[in-house]
Amino acid sequence: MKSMNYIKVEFPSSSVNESFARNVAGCFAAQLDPTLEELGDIKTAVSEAVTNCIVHAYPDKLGVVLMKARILPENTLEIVVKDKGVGIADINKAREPMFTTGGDERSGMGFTIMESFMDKVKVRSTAGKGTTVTMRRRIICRKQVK
Amino acid sequence: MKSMNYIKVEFPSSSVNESFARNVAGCFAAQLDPTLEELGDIKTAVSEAVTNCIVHAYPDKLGVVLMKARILPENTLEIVVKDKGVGIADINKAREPMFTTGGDERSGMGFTIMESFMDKVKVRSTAGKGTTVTMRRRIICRKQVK
Amino acid sequence: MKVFCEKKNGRMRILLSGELDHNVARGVMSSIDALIDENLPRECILDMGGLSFMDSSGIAVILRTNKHMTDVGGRTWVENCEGQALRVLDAAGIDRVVKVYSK
Amino acid sequence: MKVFCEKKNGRMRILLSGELDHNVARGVMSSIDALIDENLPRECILDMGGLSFMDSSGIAVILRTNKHMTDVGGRTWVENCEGQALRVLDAAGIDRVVKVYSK
Ligand SMILES: Nc1ncnc2c1ncn2[C@@H]1O[C@H](COP(=O)(O)OP(=O)(O)O)[C@@H](O)[C@H]1O
Ligand SMILES: Nc1ncnc2c1ncn2[C@@H]1O[C@H](COP(=O)(O)OP(=O)(O)O)[C@@H](O)[C@H]1O
Repeated sequence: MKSMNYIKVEFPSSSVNESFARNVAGCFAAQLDPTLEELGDIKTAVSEAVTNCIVHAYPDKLGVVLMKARILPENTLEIVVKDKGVGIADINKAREPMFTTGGDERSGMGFTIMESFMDKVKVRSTAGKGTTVTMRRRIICRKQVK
Repeated sequence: MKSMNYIKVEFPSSSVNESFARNVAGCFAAQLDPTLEELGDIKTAVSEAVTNCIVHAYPDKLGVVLMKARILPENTLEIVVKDKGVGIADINKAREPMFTTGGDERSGMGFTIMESFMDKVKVRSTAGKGTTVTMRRRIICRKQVK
Repeated sequence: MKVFCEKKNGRMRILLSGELDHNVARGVMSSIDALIDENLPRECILDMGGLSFMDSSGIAVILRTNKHMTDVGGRTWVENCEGQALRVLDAAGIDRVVKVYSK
Repeated sequence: MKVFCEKKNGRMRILLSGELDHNVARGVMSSIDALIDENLPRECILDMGGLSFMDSSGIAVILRTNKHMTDVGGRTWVENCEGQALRVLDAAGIDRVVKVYSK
């Protein structure tokens, strides 16, 4: 039996790492043989989650962002994005479309996009302690023509 | 002043992660605006170092591989590849061209290639405890036409 | 990320190319703000045909451009959006605020 | 990683395309071994024009193919190697054992 693969990635909350993080997620997802559309969906969701750490979790300083990914049964990818930043006081409110504390530089659509691009999005947060976003997406198994 | 960027990446020693690891190193190196040739050199050196963990450090089991990378002054990239595997008894011998304990599936040219593609390669190892390979490469600053 | 601009008869076409994320969004916004203030166009088209990636930061760019154009008495819409960027706009339902024409 | 084969008058051309690393090297080696045993060619050309990446695992593939061809009384060389893969062969000095013709 093939043992299930995983990665753990740590990086500081600088904006330049937004593209790094989504590309790493894409490189890891590649082993599930996703379509370009599936790959795009995963990179988009990761970009949203990581940008939230950079913009909201650590507003005035650099903090540490942890991204974990693993392969679950049934060709499912799980991605966890975790910070030790300010946390979210009201998660239900935060997940509402258009809700943002980021002013007019943010749209408030981050969680909405994560939800519509992934099969499952779980948010856990403690004010002052940090936030963990766990996302899952099943990749359709295609017949391999090789 | 821009603070110096870094990443830490952990993954199991399965062969499928060879391409993952070199692509992650490539994604991280991208911020130094390397040429395609420089990028190829970095990915090659990482491929060699990570393959050594997979083939030699953990010959009969899956172990953990840790890859760290950071940006040093003067546009220099440092990459550290670390395992907690069997270790190397005689490092000087191991670094000789054509020396391999891997049979005819390996060429014994891994360290030679790391050395010729990177500016600096340092190997530290303790038999039974593991091996750490530290590599540095300065990326030539090009005039940015943007 | 690159921002180009074509002007013709009070219509301004802003061509965005590359990856539009939070890291570059502020720069894109201020480029667009400057172009609007300079040219005071009646119509501003955000041409997204050259984007290889866009996340919700692109939505903020669209909304802000729309607001700025409304302030100067003009109109904004999005053209040539496709693939991943179009899926982001669809998921956000931006069409209710700013018209989106795909390729 | 793909391995194709063209045969003509005792000459066999093996076309390698994709990324040649340790993960795929064993499969490539056994494909080539099988092709040599089946066709017993006088000349075996490893055509590396289609490789987008190669590390020292590719050197092991070349050396092993060369040994196998010597065993069956034939010759081996490398053709169309370029870019990153060529730099790997140059760094290893493989030319002293197997001739390398670049693009
Ligand atoms: N990692 C986080 N840490 C702290 N607050 C967060 C985090 N992620 C999201 N939030 C809060 O939730 C709100 C909504 O997030 P989101 O839907 O992604 O939209 P946006 O990022 O555009 O504001 C944010 O404005 C912020 O207040
Ligand atoms: N991470 C490692 N752990 C244990 N042994 C190693 C490690 N890296 C290299 N070695 C030893 O050094 C030798 C030479 O390595 P290298 O030059 O990379 O060539 P190759 O991988 O083709 O054998 C290996 O055959 C192995 O015995």
